[in-house]
Amino acid sequence: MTQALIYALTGAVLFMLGVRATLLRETLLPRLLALNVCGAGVFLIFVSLAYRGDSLPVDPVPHALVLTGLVVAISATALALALNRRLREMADE
Amino acid sequence: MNNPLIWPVAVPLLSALLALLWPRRSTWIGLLGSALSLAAVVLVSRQVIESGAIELALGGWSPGLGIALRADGLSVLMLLMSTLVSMAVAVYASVYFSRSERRSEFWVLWLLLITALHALFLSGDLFNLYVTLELLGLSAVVLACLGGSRESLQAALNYLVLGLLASMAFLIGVALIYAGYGTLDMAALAAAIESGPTAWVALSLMTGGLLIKSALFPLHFWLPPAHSNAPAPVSAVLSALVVKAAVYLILRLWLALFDEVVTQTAALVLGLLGGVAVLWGSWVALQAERLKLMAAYSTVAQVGYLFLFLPLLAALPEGTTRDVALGALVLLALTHGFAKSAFFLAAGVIMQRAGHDRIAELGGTARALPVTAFTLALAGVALIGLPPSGSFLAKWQLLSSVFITGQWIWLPVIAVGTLLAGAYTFRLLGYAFAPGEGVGPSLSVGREEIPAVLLALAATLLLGFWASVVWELVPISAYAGGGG
Amino acid sequence: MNALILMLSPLIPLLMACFAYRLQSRWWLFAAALPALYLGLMGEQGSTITLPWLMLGMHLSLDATAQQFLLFGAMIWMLASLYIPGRDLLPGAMGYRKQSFLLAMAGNLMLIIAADMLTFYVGFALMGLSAYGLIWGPSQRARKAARVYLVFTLIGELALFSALLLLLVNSQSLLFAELHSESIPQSAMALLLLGFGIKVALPGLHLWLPGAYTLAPIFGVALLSGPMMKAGLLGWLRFLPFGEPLDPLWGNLLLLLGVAGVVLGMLVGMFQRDPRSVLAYSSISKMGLFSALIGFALNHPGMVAGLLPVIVLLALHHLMVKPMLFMGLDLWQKGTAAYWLLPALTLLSLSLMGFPLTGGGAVKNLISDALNENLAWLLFLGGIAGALLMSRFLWLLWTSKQSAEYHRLTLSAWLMVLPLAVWAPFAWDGMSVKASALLPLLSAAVLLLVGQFLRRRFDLLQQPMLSVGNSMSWRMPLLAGERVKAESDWQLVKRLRQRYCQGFARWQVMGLRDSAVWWLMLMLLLALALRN
Amino acid sequence: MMAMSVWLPVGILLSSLIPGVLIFFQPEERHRLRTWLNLLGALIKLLLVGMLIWGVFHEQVFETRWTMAPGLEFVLHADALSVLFVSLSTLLWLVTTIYAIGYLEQTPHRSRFFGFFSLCVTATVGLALAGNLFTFVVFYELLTLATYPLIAHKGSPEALRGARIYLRYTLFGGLLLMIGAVWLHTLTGGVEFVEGGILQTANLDQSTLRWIFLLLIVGLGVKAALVPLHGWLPQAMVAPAPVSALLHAVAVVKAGAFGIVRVIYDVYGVEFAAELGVLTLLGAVAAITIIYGSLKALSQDHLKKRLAYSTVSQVSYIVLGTAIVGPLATIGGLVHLVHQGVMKITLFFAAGNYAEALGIHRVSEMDGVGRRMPGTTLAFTIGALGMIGIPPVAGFISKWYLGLGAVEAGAAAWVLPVLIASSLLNAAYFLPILYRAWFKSQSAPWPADKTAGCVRELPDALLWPPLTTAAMALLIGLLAAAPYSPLEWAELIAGREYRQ
Repeated sequence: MTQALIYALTGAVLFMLGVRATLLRETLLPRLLALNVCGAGVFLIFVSLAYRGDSLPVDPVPHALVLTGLVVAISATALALALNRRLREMADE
Repeated sequence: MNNPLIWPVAVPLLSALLALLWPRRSTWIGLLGSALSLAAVVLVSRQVIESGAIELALGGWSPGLGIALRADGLSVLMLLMSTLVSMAVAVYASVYFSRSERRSEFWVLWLLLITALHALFLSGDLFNLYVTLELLGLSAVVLACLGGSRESLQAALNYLVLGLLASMAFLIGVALIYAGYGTLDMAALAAAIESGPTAWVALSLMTGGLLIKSALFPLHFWLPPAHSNAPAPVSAVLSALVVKAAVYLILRLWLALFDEVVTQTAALVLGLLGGVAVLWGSWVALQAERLKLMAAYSTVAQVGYLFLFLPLLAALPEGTTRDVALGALVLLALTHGFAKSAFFLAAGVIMQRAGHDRIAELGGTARALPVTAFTLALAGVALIGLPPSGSFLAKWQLLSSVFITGQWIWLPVIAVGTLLAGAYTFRLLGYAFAPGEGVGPSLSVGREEIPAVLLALAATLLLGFWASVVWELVPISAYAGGGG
Repeated sequence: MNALILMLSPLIPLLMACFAYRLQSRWWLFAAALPALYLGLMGEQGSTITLPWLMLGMHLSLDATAQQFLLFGAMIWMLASLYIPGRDLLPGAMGYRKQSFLLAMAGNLMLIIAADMLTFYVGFALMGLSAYGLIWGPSQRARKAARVYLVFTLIGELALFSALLLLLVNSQSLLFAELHSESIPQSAMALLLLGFGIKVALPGLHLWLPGAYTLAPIFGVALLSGPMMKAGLLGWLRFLPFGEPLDPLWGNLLLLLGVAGVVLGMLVGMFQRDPRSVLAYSSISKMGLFSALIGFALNHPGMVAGLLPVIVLLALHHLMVKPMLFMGLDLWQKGTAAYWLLPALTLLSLSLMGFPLTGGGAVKNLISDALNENLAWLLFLGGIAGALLMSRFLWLLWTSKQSAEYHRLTLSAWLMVLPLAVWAPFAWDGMSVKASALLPLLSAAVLLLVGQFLRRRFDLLQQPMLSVGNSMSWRMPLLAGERVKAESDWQLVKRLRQRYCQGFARWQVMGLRDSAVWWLMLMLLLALALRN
Repeated sequence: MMAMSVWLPVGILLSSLIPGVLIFFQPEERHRLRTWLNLLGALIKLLLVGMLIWGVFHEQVFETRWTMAPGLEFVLHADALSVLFVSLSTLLWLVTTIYAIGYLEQTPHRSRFFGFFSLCVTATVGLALAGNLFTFVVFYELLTLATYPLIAHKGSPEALRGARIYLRYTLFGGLLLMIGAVWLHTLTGGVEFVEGGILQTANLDQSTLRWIFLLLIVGLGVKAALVPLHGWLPQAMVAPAPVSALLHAVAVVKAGAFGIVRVIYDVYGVEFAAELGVLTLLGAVAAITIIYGSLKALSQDHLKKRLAYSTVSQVSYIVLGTAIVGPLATIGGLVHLVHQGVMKITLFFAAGNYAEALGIHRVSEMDGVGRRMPGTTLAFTIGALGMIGIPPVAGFISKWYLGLGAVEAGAAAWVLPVLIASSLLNAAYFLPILYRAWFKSQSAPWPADKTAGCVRELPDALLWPPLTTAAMALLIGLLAAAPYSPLEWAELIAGREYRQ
């Protein structure tokens, strides 16, 4: 069992936990958190994919992908939070 | 620049930036941007028709490293639909949002949405697909909350969360593919992918994500609230184009990339879900009390039809009959795109005039808004699948495939679905043509009514009589693996 | 020229019918039959005209039979036109008499000169349906009678229609001349008997007749009993395969029905109170005789050549006399001082019953010659029936009331035609007189005496028990919404039997108390005259 | 000449389509322009159809092809059978348009009405000219769509209800037709209408062909109002009189019957269909429909309902004619297609006139109407007599050939009784009407006397159409054997169908 595989499996587990929580939680905030956990799992998998053995340099492509993915995840989360705030404001009014 | 492939993406993107910088002129920028991207798409289409699939490696990096854009028959058709529909909707929106303070926000997001769509249809790389999918989802969500009501915000939020989840699933599929084959370039993958655990796990994850986005029963629950609460132009694009983007991706994956992996059983499962979607969506649409809700459920049903094709395509041998069926699928998607956007725009006109869209109170629409009523009727014709609409031809070919493959179970589904579609359409028309005062006094034809009727005419006449273009284009494929 | 007139003879009344709402003079109606009269008198036999473009191709031709029918028919049509009441000629009159009259005339003339089945059928249908307007009257009963007539006529038309189709496919030609009759389908035969049997009122198919004859206006009855009824007979003559070997069933059937008709007409007719309905039953009886003769002719191909012309003659005679009787009756019932009409009517009656020295007698001689000793019993029976009915008729006439109207024109015209009606057949037969012809008449007289005796003896009820109209009632489920319930023929028979069971004694025979003596005297006188 | 042969069928379609579309966008008050557009279109169509008749008679080929999808061609092709139906539609459209202009004077939504009216005729003519089953299905559905607003035109609850029922039936029928058509298309790779049929040589599984036949006939039978698929027709009589007239005489009902003729003669081939044994069943259904329709008509007091049931009965004569194998029965069925149209349109015009002038909707209100409205009643009388089959009106010719065909084919034993019973029933429900109209005197005040004090019984636009069609019914019966008569044309068709 290689290190990379462990990382990948951990990523997969995180992903599944995230999915479960996203689908089952009622309120938005936990769901958003779960989604981010999900994303972390996926990124973990990507990062573990970059490993090509000790002798070779790591594959740069997955890293690039993860970076892009992170940007997307952050902006999406921000949007969701903004929306949530707006909803609360409306509820208060 | 003799390769026009960049323009359909670049033009709306640049316009979006421009609109952001110059909000007071955003309407004109939006319209101009839509028109120019239409021109760009036409340019691309001409080249594809003349010389087959074309490819562009952005920044000079070869595919595999850089970002590849590819256009083949399927992408060109989708591009054409999206750009034509968005052009018409833009004209409508210019009236709809003319006095709204959110005008400039709308146009920026709108142009971003078009950018995302075009990039998605042209992308030749799995990861780029993910990015465009996210971009599309995010801009769509923001557009959907422009209505500002509580319901629309709630629905948009749900839409966002589910969309993110779907993208995650898609992304993990991408990761698996990269792990298995070391490349994300679709042309390379089309040749490389073989049946195996990696492939099928990846495919099922990606498909699962896309099924959410394409709102296939039973994952459709987010769609009706989101689509029915958005502002009319947004609903039109959401139902007509955004959903189609996900379906397009499924087609690409199933037919071009994973054609070796796809099994008959898997296709049958999706087909069955599609069948249930047809029946359920139509049934709920028949019960709907609000016009836009009805339209949204009708979208659920129509997406179901598209999935009915999958088991048939899987069973058909590669060759002409399969290409015919695939063309029918695309034609159905296109017709639905035009018809549904027309339908939503007409609903928007009615809502603005009457202040509500309760079906039972629409009496007098035909007298007060004859053109809009006519639009609803034409769009309804296309939704039912009556001639001369494109969906009639598509349904004909669908039935034909059913008979060829001997998969008789789809026959009652199609039959009942058609009858139900007829029922909900004519229920609506019955109210619309009944006498009444629900809509207010008669006025002359407004500018906002024209785009809708043109879209509806495109769905019924253009796609009916010039549908053979679809079948000419569909076999032009950029991917060696299959007919897509 | 002849061909043109051939075409014109139905066409003129047809065209006139289209403009009838403008024609207010009866002389237009009178003149409508002139071309037919011309053809009957001076038409060139064998002239034909073919109109291939008309419907499915129409052929008209004038043969000997047609010419005779035209001659006598036209006379009756013309005479009848004078009997149309003046109020029916006014614009806006109820019942559309003018139109019906002209259309029926056109149909009648067309079927007479038809040379093919379709033309005949068209004429027959036109005549039969238009006659509705000749029967219809404002009273409830007349309307009912007209309706019953129409139902029967429609059934007849349809039967004929089917027969035509069968014949046409069988022979592949519409022309009578090419009607290959040796293989005529059985079904076609049955349909022909049914189709024309309604028009000639075979027993069972006669239910329309008494009502129509008693309730229609007089000119309508005259036409129904004359030219129209004979059209059915002509139909048989044209369609049936005489001289060909045929299943004897059909001939026997016709013979049987004919005899039944003779008897039925006699028995029921004797119990009528209304002179018109006596005449009606006399028609049934007479047509029974015709049918029986035709049945006989069907089964004896060898005798056809002699028999048919005589049957035609008999038909023509009846065609003249019966309408004359009806019209004379009308005159009688309307004339104040026209007692001298009685002898004239008597003369007609005598002619009808075949009394020697009358036309009827002459035809009877011809028939018994042609029959060649066959069927003597039938002639005898027919003679008795005729005599009894006519005496009943005369008796009723004698005892009936007269009103005060008087119309010179109709009377004089009637008188002008009278001799022709009575003696016309002498053109074919000389003044031969046979004693045997008297036999039925004498028998009838004896019967009458016996009846009188019985009546005196058993002191019968005085009031007559049957009134006309009983026999015509008919439930018609077909004409929904306007249903009528009344006595049918069958009910009449039941009631008769009831009475019969109560005792023969209760029969009230004809009331010829005095005329029986009168009759006997006449017989004796004639017997004396003939002894030389 | 080449271009001509391609453009003529299209021109015939466009001559009603273009006015129809233009009329849609005319404001209500432009009455005169609308009238001119309508009449111009009708006259141009008449002219073009005249050219078509001449050409087809001389065996010229008129054909337009347009590929809509792989294997699916939109074909307009004029053969003798098309011409029969096209000329009927064109002629009666002209008359009905005039009538409708008079009938709808001063009512709302006229632009919409005439627009759909023209579309309806376009669809009908398209049906007639359809050169393959696919094109036929296209126009069959279009007809459904174009007729629905016409039936619902009044907008009253009854009208909407009638239209809804109509739609329910026809969409169902259209669907079955489409399924059958696709199935057959899949098996044969294209279903062109060819005189004599295409299937006898195709060597296909017979039981499959039977199933397909059933689907097609049920699909078509809905419009042809075969029992038990007739339920919509009596409900659809809520439509305005010109619509009912066109519906019953030309457009919808005939489209179904015409389709059955097409399927049997030009797809299956009548001999092959007989071999499959499907014609016996069809004949039985037609016979039942004939009798059932007449029986139902008998008990209707509502005049238009009575006429509607009469249509149910009469249209099945056409089906009966096609179900009997033999040229004569074919002629009878085909010629009835025209004859029934002309006679029934007369009856509906007259019914419309009664309603329009005096507010009469029921038979029981018709006492003495013949004196008040002699022209209308004369037309009605001719139509009714023709329906019964009284010579020399056109209906007689149909019955004559049907009967002959039955005798020729050895089917007399069941066809003749059906014909006779139906004629008697026809008489039983039509003659009482004539009796009331002509022979009875007015028994109650007219329900709504709108022409009181007028010199003429009705305006010309209402009076002349029924009189014209009545005269036509009389003339095509009288001149049945003349050249270019419907009968001659039916014989021409039968000759070509049985040429093999």
